[in-house]
Amino acid sequence: MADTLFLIAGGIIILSLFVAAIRFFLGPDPVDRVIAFDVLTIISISLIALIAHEAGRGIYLDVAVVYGLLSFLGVIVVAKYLERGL
Amino acid sequence: MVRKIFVIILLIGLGWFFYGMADSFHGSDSLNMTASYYAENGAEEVGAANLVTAIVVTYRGLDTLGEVTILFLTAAIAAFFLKSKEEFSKRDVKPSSELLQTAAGMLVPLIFVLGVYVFVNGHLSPGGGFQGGAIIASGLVLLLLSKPLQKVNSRFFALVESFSGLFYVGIGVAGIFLAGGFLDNSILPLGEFGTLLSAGILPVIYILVGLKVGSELSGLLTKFQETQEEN
Amino acid sequence: MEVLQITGGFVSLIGAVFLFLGSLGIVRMPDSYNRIQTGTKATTLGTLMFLIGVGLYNPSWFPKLIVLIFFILFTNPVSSHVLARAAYSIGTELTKLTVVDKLKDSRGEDIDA
Amino acid sequence: MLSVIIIIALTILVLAAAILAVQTTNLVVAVISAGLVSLMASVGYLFLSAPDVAMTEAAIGSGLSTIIFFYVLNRVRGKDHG
Amino acid sequence: MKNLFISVVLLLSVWLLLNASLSPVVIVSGLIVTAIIAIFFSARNPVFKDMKLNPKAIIYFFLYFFVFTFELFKANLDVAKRVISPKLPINPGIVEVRTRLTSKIGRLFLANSITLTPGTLTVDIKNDSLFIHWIDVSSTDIEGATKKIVENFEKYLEVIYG
Amino acid sequence: MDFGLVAVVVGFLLILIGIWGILTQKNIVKIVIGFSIFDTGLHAIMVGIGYLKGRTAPILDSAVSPADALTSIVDPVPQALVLTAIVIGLGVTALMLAYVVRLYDYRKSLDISSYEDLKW
Repeated sequence: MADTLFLIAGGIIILSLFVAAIRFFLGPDPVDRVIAFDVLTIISISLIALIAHEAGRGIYLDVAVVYGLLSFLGVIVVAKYLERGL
Repeated sequence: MVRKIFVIILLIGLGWFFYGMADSFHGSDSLNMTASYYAENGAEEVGAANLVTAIVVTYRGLDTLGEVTILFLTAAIAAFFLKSKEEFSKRDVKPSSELLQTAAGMLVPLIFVLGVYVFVNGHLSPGGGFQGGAIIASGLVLLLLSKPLQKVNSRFFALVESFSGLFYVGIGVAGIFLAGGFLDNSILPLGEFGTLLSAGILPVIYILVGLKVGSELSGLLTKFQETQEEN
Repeated sequence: MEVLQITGGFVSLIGAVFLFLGSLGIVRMPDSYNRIQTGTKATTLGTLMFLIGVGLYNPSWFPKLIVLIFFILFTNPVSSHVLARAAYSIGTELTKLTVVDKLKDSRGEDIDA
Repeated sequence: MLSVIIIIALTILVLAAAILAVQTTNLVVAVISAGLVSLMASVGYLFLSAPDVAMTEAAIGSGLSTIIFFYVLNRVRGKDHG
Repeated sequence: MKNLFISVVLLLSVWLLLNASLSPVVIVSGLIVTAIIAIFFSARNPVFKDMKLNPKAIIYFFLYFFVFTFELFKANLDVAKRVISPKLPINPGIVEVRTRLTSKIGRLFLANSITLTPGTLTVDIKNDSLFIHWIDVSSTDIEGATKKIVENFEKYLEVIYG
Repeated sequence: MDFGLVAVVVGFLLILIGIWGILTQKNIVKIVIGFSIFDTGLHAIMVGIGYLKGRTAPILDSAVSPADALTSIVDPVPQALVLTAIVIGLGVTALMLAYVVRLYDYRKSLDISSYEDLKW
């Protein structure tokens, strides 16, 4: 029962990964692509949690913590570059 | 145009070559000889739960020493090439928003704690000196992003870097006299498997590697940041 | 235990649905600011609920998940604020549906004064 | 079953982002796409049971490389590219 | 001193949560690491010095947390409604609101709360004025917008951070 | 489906894309980006070679005991090598970008065809 629910949730996450990637490849401005990049990294955190759950290894969550840091830092670097404040 | 045709022909040739390699690739079912030695004896000999760490720090420890040296040389050469011609003190940058400065003030200590966690637990969980050093350098970058005109004391990085490198080599030489060889980790007792204080001197080596890599990458990044000029 | 696991499955399913709505929002919305809005809100709650669901299934993972949840809850709004500010300062256009733009008015006053 | 779908999705995303990074004329988009290649590859490394490599690729390949690229882009910012 | 104490407590709790254990070795090493980092940073950047530690502030902190969670759920249902409906019912604009909060950390939490609540996003901050992108503008003057967006959180944050 | 084979194929394709970028692009920064994609492809191949079907990460904890490590973990040696390679890759990228900055100072151009001094 619970495994089926996680399977469906995983399918929806993959679908949203593709939908966000559409905006990344389409996006007219760099700003739009940065938003899509941010959303893609945050979806990847969920994906890592799902992989850790499937593999049954809690230590994979360390990678997710590093991801959370990087999604923040990457967006800020690009934003500061765009507004000429680097 | 002729150039692109040549490139396409070259890529098709390389692709054919790669296809042959990928076609003959078949995953094996068991570990090869070296890997099965590490898998069988790594936990007893080194006492580290993370076998990748055991290989990086102990079995192939000399490679890691060389790698840290290469990184040091890279940082030094890049700093030499980026040497600024004059003082760029009159830079005109758009200041950060107040919210980012406050958030950076709260987050930077947290990021440093995360980096220290990653390299102290290198023998138990994924991560280690290189990753922890990179996280600490990212924390420094966040500080620089929130206040771009702030001066960073690069002599402090040089000091930390030299001392950790010195102690790293010192522990390696101490291994020759007190234990089996260069960078042998059984100078200290191995301790109980799977706890924070285990695997002999290995956590100390990884802490030193983390400090060294962190200060090297911080120095490299501040060098890139300092050469921004008004344009 | 069974009840806890099924609850975890449902919570993470709802989280995944919110993630999907967030990514649908960044495709459908007409301008960058509205995209930032939907992108931030829906993905924050979606990730949060997914992580809580995984934590309900494996209760021993909760400490690390709590750090992750608070980190996301704190950093996500800050990064979207910085991005929105950068987008405004390089003159990203607002959509034609926009009703009022007080920030432009105040910037005009600054130049006059 | 789920893992097969995930690995196919990651493969498509990595290759598409790599082609975008090489082909686009806007340097900002190229650097962000190169960062996306590293990021998706590092999720893939978790599937290959290599969490150490995944963490290194995320922290160094995607994080610090992108930061250095943007510092250099800001330094060489001219009129002909954005 | 208060700043140093709060920093050490926060960082130590993060360290313990990351290690997920309470053995003496972990606690001692955590104390050493967090004390060094906190002393290093709190001298030049005292962020927590405006925080209050009386019982009323702690009670209000929990109240604020519940209000915030409720608003977060409301925001997401709002986003879901707007994204799903085929007509895309938006009426966006940037409005100006004023805040009474003076401490920096209080303003940071206010801006974060505004960003995560229904249909609003903090675009810029200048002294006391917050400029907010609102997805469904219902009042364009400063007082009306302030009443609708800010006051719900301000009454809690004022007690916690002053 | 063998994930190791998938990783090897993706790695080869990334190498081809990277070489295409290095050889056809005119902008120096784009050439460096092509090199970094090439690098990622190499790492993917090495990790893919070390993967064994149905096994887990080489970290021994409550999920994997030291006794049955031989039959349940993947090959740790390629992972240790890739760890080194990624860090060196960052160093090489930083060095190339320092040269880019120096070249730009010298001639105020990022186009590779304006540097013809050594061409014969």
